[in-house]
Amino acid sequence: MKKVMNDPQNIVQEMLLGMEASAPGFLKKLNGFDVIVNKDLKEERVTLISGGGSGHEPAHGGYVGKGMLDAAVAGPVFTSPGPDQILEGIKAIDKSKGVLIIIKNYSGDVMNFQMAVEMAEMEGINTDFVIVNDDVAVGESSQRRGIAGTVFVHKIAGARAITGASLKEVKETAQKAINNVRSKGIALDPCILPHNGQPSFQISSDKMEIGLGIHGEPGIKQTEVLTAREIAEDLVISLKEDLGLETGEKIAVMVNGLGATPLMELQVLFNEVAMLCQNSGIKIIKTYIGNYMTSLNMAGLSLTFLRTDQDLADLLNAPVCTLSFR
Amino acid sequence: MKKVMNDPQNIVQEMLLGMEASAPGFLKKLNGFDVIVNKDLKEERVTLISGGGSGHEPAHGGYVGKGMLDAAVAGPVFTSPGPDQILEGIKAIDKSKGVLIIIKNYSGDVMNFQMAVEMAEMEGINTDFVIVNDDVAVGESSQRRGIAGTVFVHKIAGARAITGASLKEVKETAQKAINNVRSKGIALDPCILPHNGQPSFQISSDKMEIGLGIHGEPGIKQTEVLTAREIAEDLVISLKEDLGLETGEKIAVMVNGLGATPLMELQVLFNEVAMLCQNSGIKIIKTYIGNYMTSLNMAGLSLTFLRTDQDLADLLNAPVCTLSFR
Amino acid sequence: MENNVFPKKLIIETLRRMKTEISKQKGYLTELEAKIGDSDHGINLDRGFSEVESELPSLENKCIGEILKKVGLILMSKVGGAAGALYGTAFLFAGKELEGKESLNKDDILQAFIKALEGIKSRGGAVLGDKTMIDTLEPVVKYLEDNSGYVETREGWVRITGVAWQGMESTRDLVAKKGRASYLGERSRGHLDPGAVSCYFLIKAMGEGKD
Amino acid sequence: MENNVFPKKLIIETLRRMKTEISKQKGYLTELEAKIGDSDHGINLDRGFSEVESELPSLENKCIGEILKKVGLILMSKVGGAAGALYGTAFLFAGKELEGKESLNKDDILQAFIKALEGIKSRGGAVLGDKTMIDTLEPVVKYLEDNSGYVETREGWVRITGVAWQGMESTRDLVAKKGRASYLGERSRGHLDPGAVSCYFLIKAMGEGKD
Ligand SMILES: Nc1ncnc2c1ncn2[C@@H]1O[C@H](COP(=O)(O)OP(=O)(O)O)[C@@H](O)[C@H]1O
Ligand SMILES: Nc1ncnc2c1ncn2[C@@H]1O[C@H](COP(=O)(O)OP(=O)(O)O)[C@@H](O)[C@H]1O
Ligand SMILES: [Mg+2]
Ligand SMILES: [Mg+2]
Ligand SMILES: [Mg+2]
Ligand SMILES: [Mg+2]
Repeated sequence: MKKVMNDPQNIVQEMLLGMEASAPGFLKKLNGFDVIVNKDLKEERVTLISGGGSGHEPAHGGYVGKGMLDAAVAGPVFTSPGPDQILEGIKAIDKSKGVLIIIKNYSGDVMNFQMAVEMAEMEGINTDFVIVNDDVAVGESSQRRGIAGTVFVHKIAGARAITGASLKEVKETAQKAINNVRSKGIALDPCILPHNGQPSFQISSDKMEIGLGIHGEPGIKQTEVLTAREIAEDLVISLKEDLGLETGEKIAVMVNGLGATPLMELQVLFNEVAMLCQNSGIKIIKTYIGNYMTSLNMAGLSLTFLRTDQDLADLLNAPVCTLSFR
Repeated sequence: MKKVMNDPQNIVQEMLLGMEASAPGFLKKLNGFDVIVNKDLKEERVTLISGGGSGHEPAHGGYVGKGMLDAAVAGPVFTSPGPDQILEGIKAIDKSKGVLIIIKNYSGDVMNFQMAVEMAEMEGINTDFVIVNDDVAVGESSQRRGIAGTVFVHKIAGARAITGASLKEVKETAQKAINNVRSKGIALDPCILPHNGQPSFQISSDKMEIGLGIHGEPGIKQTEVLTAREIAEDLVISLKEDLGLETGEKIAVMVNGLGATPLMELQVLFNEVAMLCQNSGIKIIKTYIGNYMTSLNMAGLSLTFLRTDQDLADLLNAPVCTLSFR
Repeated sequence: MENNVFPKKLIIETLRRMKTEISKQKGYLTELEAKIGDSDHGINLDRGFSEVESELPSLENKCIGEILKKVGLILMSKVGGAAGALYGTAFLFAGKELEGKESLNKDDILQAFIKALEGIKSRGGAVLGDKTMIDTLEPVVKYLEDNSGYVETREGWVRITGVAWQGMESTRDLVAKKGRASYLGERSRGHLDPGAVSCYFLIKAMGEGKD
Repeated sequence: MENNVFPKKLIIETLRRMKTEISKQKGYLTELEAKIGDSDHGINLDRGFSEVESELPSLENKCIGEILKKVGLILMSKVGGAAGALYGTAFLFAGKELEGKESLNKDDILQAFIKALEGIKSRGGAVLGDKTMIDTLEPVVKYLEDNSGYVETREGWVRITGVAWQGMESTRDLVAKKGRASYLGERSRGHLDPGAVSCYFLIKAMGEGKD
């Protein structure tokens, strides 16, 4: 096991302290809690919180800032934070206009965030939540995981929230983004967990996984290593079908690296995606290529399509000031 | 070997096409050449070009855009482009106010870029160049490599160029940045080359390399795997000494991932760096944490310090519009 | 002490044994979950039970109900993930049932088990056969409903542990319907569910205190 | 043809043999460079010489000087890196020396070698003993200055190749002073320099055409 770290027990805390120190102008770590908040939160408005297990950096702390999230709660690596941590985050950003909680669809996250919601309600804080389930690799949609598409939901809901919209409106906007976003991933190699130095799954050197999650778990099927072109075809077809995308429609695209994938490979993949979209008359209005929702040092990527109307496009393009999204 | 790619022969071209497609608003690939240029280059001013072997993404194409580079030339993986490619880039951005060429200090880069300069001069283009040699791991300074600190030089020279300064002034500014920037890196694991699928060097699972370059080459010495704290101490001491940094001085810091290092680890390292700087009374005015100058999928990082006066700080903070720096 | 009464001291010892057992099985649980999940189950539980252990001294003068509720909150907070929410809820529910008690009898224990199962089911929405910790716990609860006296003897616990073991083993051939393993669909078949396994170890650790 | 005249056809054949040899040694060169550099030397040269080979048909009606200059430009453009600049310059310089020639004699060959070495030294600034391709080439040039007639016989080329081999071998114990390996300092000792090795293979390929 090789990692740049001190004691693995403290890795999340030290990461958050490093994050805070790197952006003293606008980020603050809550004392005693693994929560990063937007420190100059002055306006009385609906505020947004998200989070989950760590290991997905820059998610979620990298998305805290004006125009996006107001707080991010960081659990241990790949492990949802407990409700006490989440509650503390909610309390820290509550401006009595309501707090929207953006949850990725994993049993652990959903249970812990919902417990926090219950606790917040008991403390008289007005909250509501949405659950992101963009991963088309998993069949049934109630079971679908939340993966990289979640970042678009953060951005769009965040852009709505600073317009002073009501909790109901911000939630509706977030849900609209969720309804229009789909993702699917592939992995070439597992990640290495800091706590035990073991690969998260076993895979031979000539195989890859299709339809994996972002927690180092294997995918839904294994194949030979495909070419960039074949991968792009598989992913684009899945996303297009699931979204029911038609000629003339507009989308934003994210090619998301899982942590150890050279940007070169992400750009090669995007080149294929762009050609496929052009061939089927789908217009890409904005492109994001990079590490947005990672899985430690997993080798692989995911592709996300967000179908955009003018409203979603404007929200996506609205100004934002965070460490890792713009 | 597992890479998201088609034929390794075409990987650089496909990457550049993907890059162009991802930013149709402001990037263009020169037809028939592996050169990315800022496509709306209207002002008559000094223009900037850099480049080198590929595999360092987002360097260098990610730094093309308003306020930074005007062109980036991409050689094959880890291989300097030939002078013909570089010349084409120079010609594409020449606005007859002079072209400044920013070269990283590697025999291959220096030779090829200098040949291009000679050819450009023969075609009547007014050019000059600077050589970045920020890597303190290598003893003698004329031999020192150019690594992540180069990105600061791009930014600062680019910010000067758009003020309409003369070629001489832009060069002086770039040289000032070079004189004040130092870097040093460590690696935990080698990268895998797309052309042969082999690791770039061998290292056992309990060792790390100190003072490595960005071409997958090994470092100047091997040690046990150190903790983040120990690594930070080694790097900070080297940079401070070499820069002769004193209490009260101000610096910009870059913690640069080499491609396969989780952001989490970069932030943990920065946390240590920030504490060490605080303890010695050095003020960090700006922090960059992420993958800026990579080595394909090498695991490791480099630390860069840029000593800043008001002038350099202003240039660093000046607006910029590129894919990968802001 | 009488054989049919479980004083607080024994409960606290049981919690300590749970921690010891989980620490011992941490690596095994991680390995198991590498096959069908995210490999953190053992690490998470170990973190949580270690915290429980270090908090125990400060809890000793509380009633059993309070102790278990506090254990539930610690697990929720420190284990995190699905297991933290679920085991946390289980202890919380059990604790609520045992409010004010300084010792337990077999009926108390049965009721606590029933509530714990209820908590897990209501929190996670899974049912028997979904390849979760429920597949270990529910058969045990059913068994205790008919044989609550077994908690009073060492031999009884051997039987109870055997039922837990069978429940755990039953998950091997199931396709997961809840939790992370459910994403694997058919690929989840052929592997034990880590939560079902940890639940077996916890029940085993309970029984080992009976002499 | 006379034994002491080298017609253009033979030069072109030699270039083809160089390409074949480099392709064959690509993996070996990569392995060598993995120890002290960035593992691309073999790949780079192979890319360059493959392009040379595919351009050869279009060059056949040019003079030897033009052919070698064009080869130099192709290597510069397609090999890239240090070796592209250096071998490119070497061929360019040699070509300039052979302007207008349709066949070469031993003096032409000697002069071409001298110029090639000059090109490499002026472009890269390295000297003998810096652990570079110069350590192979310079002894060969020195040797030819005294024995230029050796280029006319098969046995002569065996000797020349032997000198190249010794030069190449001399790099094993050197500490690199130029190029990428120089960053390794003392750690570069004990390994052959890949450029010195490729230079040996190119010279070997030249000699193998002589019958
Ligand atoms: N909805 C659920 N109901 C009951 N048990 C569940 C549920 N979801 C997950 N589990 C149990 O939790 C275990 C995984 O726990 P753990 O690895 O700690 O959480 P995570 O899935 O967040 O990584 C599974 O093996 C399973 O037994
Ligand atoms: N300044 C120089 N003078 C002479 N030869 C050099 C010089 N720099 C490098 N070389 C030669 O080039 C070889 C490396 O070539 P190559 O791997 O293609 O280039 P790069 O270093 O750009 O990766 C070295 O082994 C050495 O023989
Ligand atoms: Mg987990
Ligand atoms: Mg190279
Ligand atoms: Mg788990
Ligand atoms: Mg090389």
